[in-house]
Amino acid sequence: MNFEISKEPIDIQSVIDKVVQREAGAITTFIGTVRELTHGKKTLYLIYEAYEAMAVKKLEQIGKEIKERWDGAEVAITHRTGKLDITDVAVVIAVSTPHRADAYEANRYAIERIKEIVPIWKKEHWEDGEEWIGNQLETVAYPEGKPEAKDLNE
Amino acid sequence: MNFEISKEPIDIQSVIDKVVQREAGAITTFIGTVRELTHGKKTLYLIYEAYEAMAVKKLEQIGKEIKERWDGAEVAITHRTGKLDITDVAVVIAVSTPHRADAYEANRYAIERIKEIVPIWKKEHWEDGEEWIGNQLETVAYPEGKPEAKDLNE
Amino acid sequence: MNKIMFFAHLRDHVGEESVTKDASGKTIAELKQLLSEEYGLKLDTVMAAVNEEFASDDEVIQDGDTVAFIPPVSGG
Amino acid sequence: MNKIMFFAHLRDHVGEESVTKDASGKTIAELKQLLSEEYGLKLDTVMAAVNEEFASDDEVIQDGDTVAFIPPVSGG
Repeated sequence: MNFEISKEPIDIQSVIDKVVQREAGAITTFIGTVRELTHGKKTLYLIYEAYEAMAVKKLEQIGKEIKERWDGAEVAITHRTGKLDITDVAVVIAVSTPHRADAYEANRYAIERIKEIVPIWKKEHWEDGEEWIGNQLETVAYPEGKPEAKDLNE
Repeated sequence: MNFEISKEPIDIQSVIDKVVQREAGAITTFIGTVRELTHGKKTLYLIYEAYEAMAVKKLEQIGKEIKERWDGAEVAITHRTGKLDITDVAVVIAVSTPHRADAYEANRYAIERIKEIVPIWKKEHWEDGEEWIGNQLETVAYPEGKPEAKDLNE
Repeated sequence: MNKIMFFAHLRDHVGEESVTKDASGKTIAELKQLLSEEYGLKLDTVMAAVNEEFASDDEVIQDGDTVAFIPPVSGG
Repeated sequence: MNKIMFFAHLRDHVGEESVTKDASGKTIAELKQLLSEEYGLKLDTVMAAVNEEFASDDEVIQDGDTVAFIPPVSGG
């Protein structure tokens, strides 16, 4: 169970433990936390909602893509759902590889792919309202809000 | 005490806890572990030795460099010394930043700088011998075994 | 019959997590058109999934398929 | 007097973590030369630190300074 959606707080160490291997010299983790300010606006809390069965499948797909691209990589990802307060952990990605450059690159790939293809949504709650947030890709133009053709049916 | 040399096993979560901040949306960690095979040769265990007082100062310097280069970054680094077995954790680097790209880049910077300027050495023990290892930079030619002039007296 | 699932703002709008409809033989595009009219939903920038895999607008829905509408995701 | 510290293979070679010597007024280069002769050490690719900061070969050692020889590092 390296790929999970969890209603409970994520134990970071237990995600890391899943990728420990004798062949690995490097483990990277990405921990997504709830930030108080976005574009100067103060977030009170977030709600994450997932299409759980499909989200797990898509996380597994990302793991498979990484193992194909980075030799000897192991991957584990847990994403939280429900109500999260500021500084709470929304997602933990752990990647181990024999050499460190790969561990950084493969981990970065995982978070970008999560933001493209994994059916999870967040609703931001501010003092003056609330809103479901569209895609959060910071680097990729994604105006149609849909994955690239290559992502379909993979 | 965000920068430490430790004779005891490193508690990863406690290093992460040092960089949690309300302004951060991303925390990256790098966990250096003892790999069994290097260039096909089987390592039994490692001994890490540090010039502890200077190593802490140099880790602090790396933290300072990161905070100057990446806005809003918080950094914590713990490096282990003594005898380490395969899969044991040698170093944990945690970096938090408001945005994720910075968290990856700043973390990568930290490990590369550790391998340049922090006075810590490892001795590899194999079945047929042992040896103190020189620099481990995988990407930078470093034939003189000394830091660049810019690193001096910083 | 088909289970049609909604998420995020679509779920808020429809007021249901899912509805049951006979959509077999229809394409995703046709089902989107039908739901747009029935619920006043704007589905043109929304992806669809059939049985937990992304599906294109011209995919034909079979009896028993689960169809989900996937607004732009915002996990991570 | 000055504390002179050795690490890694230098420590193994010298057989001491540190020695005490009067090196005041000498440059790092001169001290390296002296130690090379005394212990048969090869110090030309080894960095030095004075009071826990990297020091260049032409730095002059003051009385009371702690000098350390820093072979190529391999932490991380």
